[in-house]
Amino acid sequence: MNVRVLYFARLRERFGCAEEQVVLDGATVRDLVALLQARGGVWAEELAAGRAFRVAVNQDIVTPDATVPDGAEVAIFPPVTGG
Amino acid sequence: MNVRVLYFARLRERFGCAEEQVVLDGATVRDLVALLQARGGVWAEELAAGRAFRVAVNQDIVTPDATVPDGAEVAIFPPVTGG
Amino acid sequence: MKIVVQTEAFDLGTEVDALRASRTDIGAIASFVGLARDMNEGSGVSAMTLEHYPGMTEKALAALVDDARARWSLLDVTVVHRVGRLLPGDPIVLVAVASSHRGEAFAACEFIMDALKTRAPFWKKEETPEGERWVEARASDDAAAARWSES
Amino acid sequence: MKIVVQTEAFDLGTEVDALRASRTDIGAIASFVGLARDMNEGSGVSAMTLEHYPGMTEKALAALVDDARARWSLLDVTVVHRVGRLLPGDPIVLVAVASSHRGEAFAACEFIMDALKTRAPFWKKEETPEGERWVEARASDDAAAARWSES
Repeated sequence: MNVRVLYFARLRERFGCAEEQVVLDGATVRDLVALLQARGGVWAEELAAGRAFRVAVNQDIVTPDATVPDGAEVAIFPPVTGG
Repeated sequence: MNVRVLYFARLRERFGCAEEQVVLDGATVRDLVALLQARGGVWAEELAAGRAFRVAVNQDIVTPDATVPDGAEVAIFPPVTGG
Repeated sequence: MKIVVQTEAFDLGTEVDALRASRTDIGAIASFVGLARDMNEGSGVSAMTLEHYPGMTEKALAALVDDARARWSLLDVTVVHRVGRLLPGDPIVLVAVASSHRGEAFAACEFIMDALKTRAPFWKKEETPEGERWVEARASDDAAAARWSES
Repeated sequence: MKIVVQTEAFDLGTEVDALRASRTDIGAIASFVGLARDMNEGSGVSAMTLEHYPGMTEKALAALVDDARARWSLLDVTVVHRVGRLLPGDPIVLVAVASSHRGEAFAACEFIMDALKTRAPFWKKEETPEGERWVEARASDDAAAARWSES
Protein backbone atom coordinates (compact mmCIF):
# COMPACT_ATOMS: atom_id res chain seq x y z
CA MET A 1 0.00 0.00 0.00
CA ASN A 2 0.92 3.65 -0.41
CA VAL A 3 1.40 6.22 2.31
CA ARG A 4 2.47 9.84 2.27
CA VAL A 5 5.21 10.51 4.82
CA LEU A 6 6.03 13.99 6.16
CA TYR A 7 9.11 14.99 8.16
CA PHE A 8 9.44 18.09 10.34
CA ALA A 9 12.05 20.24 12.03
CA ARG A 10 15.39 18.58 12.80
CA LEU A 11 14.37 15.30 11.11
CA ARG A 12 13.35 17.12 7.92
CA GLU A 13 16.78 18.74 7.85
CA ARG A 14 18.71 15.56 8.67
CA PHE A 15 16.84 13.49 6.07
CA GLY A 16 16.93 16.30 3.53
CA CYS A 17 13.31 15.48 2.81
CA ALA A 18 10.03 17.20 3.77
CA GLU A 19 7.64 14.74 2.16
CA GLU A 20 7.68 11.51 0.16
CA GLN A 21 5.44 8.66 -1.02
CA VAL A 22 6.36 5.30 0.47
CA VAL A 23 5.18 1.86 -0.66
CA LEU A 24 4.67 -0.16 2.49
CA ASP A 25 4.47 -3.93 2.88
CA GLY A 26 3.33 -4.02 6.51
CA ALA A 27 0.38 -2.46 8.25
CA THR A 28 1.73 -0.76 11.36
CA VAL A 29 3.82 2.25 12.27
CA ARG A 30 6.54 -0.18 13.40
CA ASP A 31 6.65 -1.69 9.90
CA LEU A 32 7.02 1.75 8.32
CA VAL A 33 9.78 2.81 10.72
CA ALA A 34 11.65 -0.49 10.07
CA LEU A 35 11.47 0.14 6.32
CA LEU A 36 12.92 3.64 6.72
CA GLN A 37 15.64 2.46 9.17
CA ALA A 38 16.70 -0.13 6.58
CA ARG A 39 17.81 2.74 4.34
CA GLY A 40 20.85 3.03 6.63
CA GLY A 41 22.84 6.24 7.20
CA VAL A 42 20.95 9.10 8.88
CA TRP A 43 17.74 7.05 8.62
CA ALA A 44 19.15 4.19 10.68
CA GLU A 45 20.71 6.65 13.10
CA GLU A 46 17.75 8.96 13.76
CA LEU A 47 15.12 6.21 13.85
CA ALA A 48 17.16 3.77 15.98
CA ALA A 49 15.50 2.22 19.02
CA GLY A 50 15.80 4.58 21.95
CA ARG A 51 15.88 7.76 19.86
CA ALA A 52 13.15 10.25 20.70
CA PHE A 53 10.81 10.81 17.78
CA ARG A 54 7.05 10.95 17.42
CA VAL A 55 4.75 9.51 14.77
CA ALA A 56 1.34 10.88 13.79
CA VAL A 57 -1.10 9.01 11.56
CA ASN A 58 -3.67 11.24 9.91
CA GLN A 59 -2.63 14.00 12.32
CA ASP A 60 -3.03 12.09 15.58
CA ILE A 61 0.02 11.05 17.58
CA VAL A 62 0.07 7.23 17.82
CA THR A 63 2.13 4.39 19.28
CA PRO A 64 4.32 2.01 17.19
CA ASP A 65 1.55 -0.61 17.19
CA ALA A 66 -0.93 1.69 15.46
CA THR A 67 -2.27 0.62 12.09
CA VAL A 68 -1.38 2.69 9.03
CA PRO A 69 -4.35 2.74 6.64
CA ASP A 70 -3.75 2.77 2.90
CA GLY A 71 -3.41 6.37 1.68
CA ALA A 72 -2.65 7.64 5.19
CA GLU A 73 -0.75 10.81 5.97
CA VAL A 74 2.03 9.78 8.33
CA ALA A 75 4.30 12.34 9.98
CA ILE A 76 7.58 11.68 11.78
CA PHE A 77 9.02 14.46 13.93
CA PRO A 78 11.08 15.27 17.04
CA PRO A 79 9.37 15.85 20.40
CA VAL A 80 7.56 19.19 20.13
CA THR A 81 8.99 22.43 21.53
CA GLY A 82 6.35 25.12 21.02
CA GLY A 83 4.73 27.51 23.44
CA MET B 1 -3.93 54.99 77.46
CA ASN B 2 -5.54 56.33 74.29
CA VAL B 3 -6.15 54.46 71.04
CA ARG B 4 -7.84 55.43 67.82
CA VAL B 5 -10.33 52.78 66.71
CA LEU B 6 -11.57 52.45 63.11
CA TYR B 7 -14.51 50.34 61.91
CA PHE B 8 -15.11 49.18 58.36
CA ALA B 9 -17.84 47.80 56.11
CA ARG B 10 -20.72 45.99 57.86
CA LEU B 11 -19.34 46.74 61.33
CA ARG B 12 -19.06 50.46 60.56
CA GLU B 13 -22.71 50.43 59.51
CA ARG B 14 -23.92 48.34 62.46
CA PHE B 15 -22.06 50.48 65.02
CA GLY B 16 -22.95 53.72 63.25
CA CYS B 17 -19.36 54.75 63.76
CA ALA B 18 -16.36 54.95 61.42
CA GLU B 19 -13.78 56.13 63.95
CA GLU B 20 -13.47 57.00 67.64
CA GLN B 21 -10.93 57.64 70.38
CA VAL B 22 -11.03 55.05 73.14
CA VAL B 23 -9.43 55.27 76.58
CA LEU B 24 -8.17 51.80 77.39
CA ASP B 25 -7.25 50.31 80.75
CA GLY B 26 -5.65 47.09 79.49
CA ALA B 27 -2.85 46.46 77.07
CA THR B 28 -4.09 43.81 74.62
CA VAL B 29 -6.56 43.51 71.78
CA ARG B 30 -8.62 41.24 74.03
CA ASP B 31 -8.91 44.04 76.61
CA LEU B 32 -10.08 46.50 73.97
CA VAL B 33 -12.66 44.10 72.55
CA ALA B 34 -13.96 43.36 76.08
CA LEU B 35 -14.38 47.10 76.69
CA LEU B 36 -16.36 47.54 73.49
CA GLN B 37 -18.50 44.42 74.12
CA ALA B 38 -19.40 45.86 77.55
CA ARG B 39 -21.30 48.64 75.78
CA GLY B 40 -24.02 46.07 75.11
CA GLY B 41 -26.47 46.17 72.17
CA VAL B 42 -24.92 45.79 68.73
CA TRP B 43 -21.45 45.97 70.29
CA ALA B 44 -22.05 42.94 72.47
CA GLU B 45 -23.72 41.15 69.59
CA GLU B 46 -21.16 41.75 66.83
CA LEU B 47 -18.09 41.26 69.01
CA ALA B 48 -19.39 38.17 70.85
CA ALA B 49 -17.11 35.15 71.10
CA GLY B 50 -17.43 33.06 67.94
CA ARG B 51 -18.37 35.99 65.68
CA ALA B 52 -16.05 36.44 62.74
CA PHE B 53 -14.23 39.75 62.87
CA ARG B 54 -10.62 40.79 62.36
CA VAL B 55 -8.47 43.25 64.30
CA ALA B 56 -5.49 45.18 62.90
CA VAL B 57 -3.05 47.12 65.07
CA ASN B 58 -1.15 49.80 63.19
CA GLN B 59 -2.37 48.20 59.96
CA ASP B 60 -1.24 44.64 60.62
CA ILE B 61 -3.78 41.92 61.34
CA VAL B 62 -3.11 40.51 64.82
CA THR B 63 -4.42 37.89 67.24
CA PRO B 64 -6.38 38.76 70.44
CA ASP B 65 -3.21 38.43 72.55
CA ALA B 66 -1.42 41.19 70.66
CA THR B 67 -0.34 44.26 72.58
CA VAL B 68 -1.96 47.59 71.77
CA PRO B 69 0.65 50.38 72.12
CA ASP B 70 -0.43 53.78 73.40
CA GLY B 71 -1.54 55.95 70.50
CA ALA B 72 -2.07 52.92 68.25
CA GLU B 73 -4.41 52.83 65.29
CA VAL B 74 -6.66 49.82 65.83
CA ALA B 75 -9.13 48.67 63.17
CA ILE B 76 -11.99 46.21 63.62
CA PHE B 77 -13.63 44.80 60.52
CA PRO B 78 -15.38 41.77 59.00
CA PRO B 79 -13.40 39.10 57.11
CA VAL B 80 -12.28 40.69 53.86
CA THR B 81 -14.08 40.12 50.55
CA GLY B 82 -12.05 41.89 47.86
CA GLY B 83 -10.56 40.65 44.60
CA MET C 1 6.79 46.52 40.93
CA LYS C 2 3.53 48.47 40.78
CA ILE C 3 0.77 48.31 43.39
CA VAL C 4 -2.16 50.65 42.98
CA VAL C 5 -5.62 51.13 44.49
CA GLN C 6 -7.78 53.33 42.27
CA THR C 7 -11.38 54.17 41.37
CA GLU C 8 -10.71 54.38 37.62
CA ALA C 9 -10.87 51.42 35.26
CA PHE C 10 -7.60 49.77 34.23
CA ASP C 11 -6.56 48.21 30.96
CA LEU C 12 -4.94 44.76 30.96
CA GLY C 13 -3.09 45.35 27.69
CA THR C 14 -1.60 48.63 28.91
CA GLU C 15 -0.51 47.17 32.24
CA VAL C 16 1.11 44.09 30.70
CA ASP C 17 2.83 46.17 28.00
CA ALA C 18 4.31 48.34 30.76
CA LEU C 19 5.54 45.20 32.53
CA ARG C 20 7.23 43.97 29.35
CA ALA C 21 8.52 47.41 28.40
CA SER C 22 11.54 46.74 26.22
CA ARG C 23 12.82 43.77 28.25
CA THR C 24 13.99 40.64 26.50
CA ASP C 25 14.59 38.43 29.56
CA ILE C 26 10.92 37.71 30.30
CA GLY C 27 9.76 34.28 29.13
CA ALA C 28 6.33 34.19 30.74
CA ILE C 29 3.63 36.60 31.88
CA ALA C 30 0.71 35.13 33.80
CA SER C 31 -2.12 37.52 34.48
CA PHE C 32 -5.51 37.54 36.10
CA VAL C 33 -8.47 39.89 35.86
CA GLY C 34 -11.39 39.62 38.27
CA LEU C 35 -14.67 41.05 37.01
CA ALA C 36 -17.95 42.10 38.64
CA ARG C 37 -20.63 39.50 37.84
CA ASP C 38 -24.35 40.00 37.37
CA MET C 39 -25.18 37.09 39.71
CA ASN C 40 -23.95 35.99 43.15
CA GLU C 41 -25.37 33.50 45.64
CA GLY C 42 -28.44 33.07 43.44
CA SER C 43 -29.41 36.76 43.28
CA GLY C 44 -29.09 39.24 40.46
CA VAL C 45 -26.51 41.92 41.23
CA SER C 46 -27.05 45.29 39.54
CA ALA C 47 -23.98 47.00 41.04
CA MET C 48 -21.44 46.69 43.84
CA THR C 49 -19.46 49.12 45.94
CA LEU C 50 -15.94 48.30 47.09
CA GLU C 51 -14.75 49.82 50.37
CA HIS C 52 -11.19 49.54 51.64
CA TYR C 53 -8.91 50.59 54.50
CA PRO C 54 -6.63 53.25 52.99
CA GLY C 55 -3.06 52.82 54.15
CA MET C 56 -3.44 49.25 55.33
CA THR C 57 -4.57 48.14 51.87
CA GLU C 58 -1.36 49.24 50.16
CA LYS C 59 0.71 47.78 53.02
CA ALA C 60 -1.10 44.42 52.86
CA LEU C 61 -0.77 44.21 49.06
CA ALA C 62 2.96 45.04 49.24
CA ALA C 63 3.45 42.38 51.91
CA LEU C 64 1.80 39.63 49.90
CA VAL C 65 3.72 40.58 46.75
CA ASP C 66 6.92 40.44 48.84
CA ASP C 67 5.90 36.96 50.00
CA ALA C 68 5.49 35.90 46.36
CA ARG C 69 8.89 37.37 45.41
CA ALA C 70 10.56 35.54 48.28
CA ARG C 71 9.00 32.28 47.17
CA TRP C 72 9.46 32.39 43.40
CA SER C 73 11.97 33.94 41.04
CA LEU C 74 9.98 36.82 39.56
CA LEU C 75 11.07 39.62 37.25
CA ASP C 76 8.18 42.02 37.92
CA VAL C 77 4.69 42.18 39.42
CA THR C 78 1.74 44.53 38.91
CA VAL C 79 -1.34 44.63 41.15
CA VAL C 80 -4.20 47.04 40.51
CA HIS C 81 -7.38 46.95 42.62
CA ARG C 82 -10.36 49.21 42.15
CA VAL C 83 -12.60 50.71 44.82
CA GLY C 84 -15.91 52.57 44.58
CA ARG C 85 -19.06 51.63 42.68
CA LEU C 86 -18.78 49.06 39.88
CA LEU C 87 -21.25 47.56 37.41
CA PRO C 88 -21.47 43.96 36.15
CA GLY C 89 -18.73 43.35 33.59
CA ASP C 90 -16.44 45.99 35.15
CA PRO C 91 -12.91 44.84 35.97
CA ILE C 92 -12.19 44.81 39.74
CA VAL C 93 -8.66 43.50 40.14
CA LEU C 94 -5.63 42.80 37.97
CA VAL C 95 -2.54 40.78 38.89
CA ALA C 96 0.24 40.32 36.33
CA VAL C 97 3.47 38.45 37.04
CA ALA C 98 6.55 38.30 34.80
CA SER C 99 9.12 35.53 35.18
CA SER C 100 11.67 33.67 33.10
CA HIS C 101 9.57 30.50 33.32
CA ARG C 102 5.88 29.79 33.13
CA GLY C 103 5.52 27.58 36.20
CA GLU C 104 6.71 30.35 38.50
CA ALA C 105 4.60 33.01 36.78
CA PHE C 106 1.43 30.90 37.12
CA ALA C 107 2.07 29.91 40.73
CA ALA C 108 2.92 33.44 41.87
CA CYS C 109 -0.08 34.97 40.09
CA GLU C 110 -2.51 32.51 41.68
CA PHE C 111 -0.82 32.83 45.09
CA ILE C 112 -1.14 36.63 44.99
CA MET C 113 -4.84 36.39 44.12
CA ASP C 114 -5.51 33.81 46.85
CA ALA C 115 -3.59 35.88 49.42
CA LEU C 116 -5.29 39.11 48.34
CA LYS C 117 -8.71 37.47 48.84
CA THR C 118 -7.96 36.71 52.49
CA ARG C 119 -5.42 39.37 53.57
CA ALA C 120 -6.16 42.67 51.76
CA PRO C 121 -8.78 44.85 53.51
CA PHE C 122 -11.44 45.25 50.82
CA TRP C 123 -15.17 44.69 51.33
CA LYS C 124 -17.91 44.37 48.73
CA LYS C 125 -21.48 45.52 49.11
CA GLU C 126 -23.89 44.33 46.44
CA GLU C 127 -27.09 45.90 45.14
CA THR C 128 -29.70 43.17 44.55
CA PRO C 129 -33.47 43.15 43.94
CA GLU C 130 -33.81 42.27 47.67
CA GLY C 131 -31.78 45.33 48.67
CA GLU C 132 -28.17 45.98 49.56
CA ARG C 133 -26.05 43.30 51.21
CA TRP C 134 -22.45 42.90 52.32
CA VAL C 135 -20.74 39.97 50.65
CA GLU C 136 -19.80 37.26 53.16
CA ALA C 137 -16.29 35.82 53.18
CA ARG C 138 -16.11 32.36 51.60
CA ALA C 139 -14.66 29.27 53.22
CA SER C 140 -13.40 28.32 49.75
CA ASP C 141 -11.18 31.42 49.73
CA ASP C 142 -9.69 30.46 53.10
CA ALA C 143 -9.06 26.97 51.73
CA ALA C 144 -7.44 28.37 48.57
CA ALA C 145 -5.11 30.57 50.63
CA ALA C 146 -4.29 27.72 53.04
CA ARG C 147 -3.03 25.49 50.18
CA TRP C 148 0.06 27.69 49.89
CA SER C 149 1.18 27.16 53.49
CA GLU C 150 1.00 23.38 53.20
CA SER C 151 3.45 22.94 50.36
CA MET D 1 -13.74 29.72 21.33
CA LYS D 2 -10.91 31.02 19.17
CA ILE D 3 -7.85 29.01 18.10
CA VAL D 4 -5.45 30.63 15.66
CA VAL D 5 -1.97 29.96 14.29
CA GLN D 6 -0.52 33.09 12.70
CA THR D 7 2.72 34.82 11.75
CA GLU D 8 1.57 38.29 12.88
CA ALA D 9 1.97 39.62 16.41
CA PHE D 10 -1.09 39.51 18.69
CA ASP D 11 -2.23 41.92 21.38
CA LEU D 12 -3.22 40.56 24.81
CA GLY D 13 -5.55 43.50 25.56
CA THR D 14 -7.42 43.10 22.28
CA GLU D 15 -7.79 39.33 22.68
CA VAL D 16 -9.04 39.55 26.26
CA ASP D 17 -11.42 42.41 25.43
CA ALA D 18 -12.89 40.22 22.68
CA LEU D 19 -13.33 37.39 25.19
CA ARG D 20 -15.15 39.70 27.61
CA ALA D 21 -17.16 41.41 24.86
CA SER D 22 -20.26 42.71 26.59
CA ARG D 23 -20.71 39.68 28.85
CA THR D 24 -21.55 40.16 32.51
CA ASP D 25 -21.35 36.52 33.64
CA ILE D 26 -17.55 36.25 33.61
CA GLY D 27 -15.96 36.51 37.05
CA ALA D 28 -12.40 35.57 36.17
CA ILE D 29 -10.04 35.71 33.21
CA ALA D 30 -6.69 33.98 33.58
CA SER D 31 -4.26 34.57 30.76
CA PHE D 32 -0.75 33.66 29.78
CA VAL D 33 1.69 35.12 27.29
CA GLY D 34 4.91 33.29 26.39
CA LEU D 35 7.70 35.48 25.03
CA ALA D 36 10.91 34.86 23.12
CA ARG D 37 13.91 35.31 25.47
CA ASP D 38 17.39 36.54 24.69
CA MET D 39 19.00 33.60 26.54
CA ASN D 40 18.44 29.83 26.59
CA GLU D 41 20.59 26.98 27.92
CA GLY D 42 23.38 29.46 28.66
CA SER D 43 23.64 30.91 25.14
CA GLY D 44 22.54 34.26 23.79
CA VAL D 45 19.63 33.90 21.37
CA SER D 46 19.35 36.60 18.70
CA ALA D 47 16.25 35.18 16.99
CA MET D 48 14.18 32.02 16.67
CA THR D 49 12.08 30.44 13.95
CA LEU D 50 8.94 28.48 14.79
CA GLU D 51 7.94 25.69 12.44
CA HIS D 52 4.66 23.77 12.72
CA TYR D 53 2.62 21.02 11.09
CA PRO D 54 -0.27 22.84 9.37
CA GLY D 55 -3.52 20.98 9.84
CA MET D 56 -2.38 18.86 12.75
CA THR D 57 -1.54 21.96 14.79
CA GLU D 58 -5.07 23.31 14.72
CA LYS D 59 -6.47 19.82 15.40
CA ALA D 60 -4.14 19.29 18.38
CA LEU D 61 -4.91 22.71 19.87
CA ALA D 62 -8.66 22.15 19.50
CA ALA D 63 -8.33 18.74 21.18
CA LEU D 64 -6.51 20.08 24.21
CA VAL D 65 -8.93 22.99 24.59
CA ASP D 66 -11.77 20.43 24.43
CA ASP D 67 -10.02 18.45 27.19
CA ALA D 68 -9.90 21.61 29.32
CA ARG D 69 -13.59 22.36 28.69
CA ALA D 70 -14.54 18.82 29.66
CA ARG D 71 -12.58 19.13 32.90
CA TRP D 72 -13.53 22.63 34.10
CA SER D 73 -16.55 24.86 33.73
CA LEU D 74 -15.30 27.47 31.27
CA LEU D 75 -17.15 30.30 29.54
CA ASP D 76 -14.67 30.92 26.72
CA VAL D 77 -11.11 30.17 25.63
CA THR D 78 -8.70 31.89 23.23
CA VAL D 79 -5.43 30.36 22.01
CA VAL D 80 -3.13 32.20 19.60
CA HIS D 81 0.25 30.75 18.60
CA ARG D 82 2.72 32.40 16.27
CA VAL D 83 4.97 30.76 13.69
CA GLY D 84 7.85 32.15 11.62
CA ARG D 85 10.84 34.18 12.73
CA LEU D 86 10.67 35.97 16.11
CA LEU D 87 13.04 38.26 18.00
CA PRO D 88 13.72 38.37 21.76
CA GLY D 89 10.82 40.11 23.51
CA ASP D 90 8.32 39.06 20.83
CA PRO D 91 5.18 37.30 22.06
CA ILE D 92 4.96 33.65 20.95
CA VAL D 93 1.79 32.25 22.48
CA LEU D 94 -1.32 33.52 24.22
CA VAL D 95 -3.86 31.51 26.21
CA ALA D 96 -6.82 33.27 27.83
CA VAL D 97 -9.56 31.47 29.76
CA ALA D 98 -12.81 32.99 31.03
CA SER D 99 -14.80 31.34 33.82
CA SER D 100 -17.23 32.26 36.57
CA HIS D 101 -14.59 31.46 39.19
CA ARG D 102 -10.86 32.09 39.44
CA GLY D 103 -9.75 28.58 40.47
CA GLU D 104 -11.11 27.07 37.27
CA ALA D 105 -9.73 29.86 35.08
CA PHE D 106 -6.22 29.46 36.54
CA ALA D 107 -6.21 25.66 36.36
CA ALA D 108 -7.52 25.51 32.79
CA CYS D 109 -5.09 28.18 31.56
CA GLU D 110 -2.09 26.38 33.03
CA PHE D 111 -3.36 22.98 31.83
CA ILE D 112 -3.72 24.28 28.27
CA MET D 113 -0.17 25.68 28.30
CA ASP D 114 1.27 22.46 29.73
CA ALA D 115 -0.64 20.34 27.19
CA LEU D 116 0.33 22.64 24.32
CA LYS D 117 4.00 22.28 25.24
CA THR D 118 3.87 18.50 24.85
CA ARG D 119 1.05 17.85 22.34
CA ALA D 120 0.98 20.67 19.75
CA PRO D 121 3.36 20.16 16.79
CA PHE D 122 5.56 23.27 16.96
CA TRP D 123 9.36 23.28 16.85
CA LYS D 124 11.77 26.10 17.66
CA LYS D 125 15.10 26.73 16.03
CA GLU D 126 17.33 29.30 17.73
CA GLU D 127 20.02 31.56 16.27
CA THR D 128 22.96 31.75 18.70
CA PRO D 129 26.58 32.96 18.43
CA GLU D 130 27.53 29.27 18.00
CA GLY D 131 25.15 28.90 15.06
CA GLU D 132 21.60 27.63 14.59
CA ARG D 133 20.22 24.89 16.82
CA TRP D 134 16.93 23.09 17.29
CA VAL D 135 15.54 23.47 20.80
CA GLU D 136 15.43 20.11 22.62
CA ALA D 137 12.25 19.04 24.41
CA ARG D 138 12.49 19.43 28.19
CA ALA D 139 11.83 16.72 30.74
CA SER D 140 10.31 19.46 32.93
CA ASP D 141 7.60 20.03 30.30
CA ASP D 142 6.73 16.32 30.29
CA ALA D 143 6.57 16.44 34.08
CA ALA D 144 4.34 19.53 34.03
CA ALA D 145 1.94 17.85 31.59
CA ALA D 146 1.95 14.59 33.57
CA ARG D 147 0.76 16.37 36.74
CA TRP D 148 -2.68 16.76 35.19
CA SER D 149 -3.23 13.04 34.64
CA GLU D 150 -2.41 12.18 38.24
CA SER D 151 -5.09 14.27 39.91
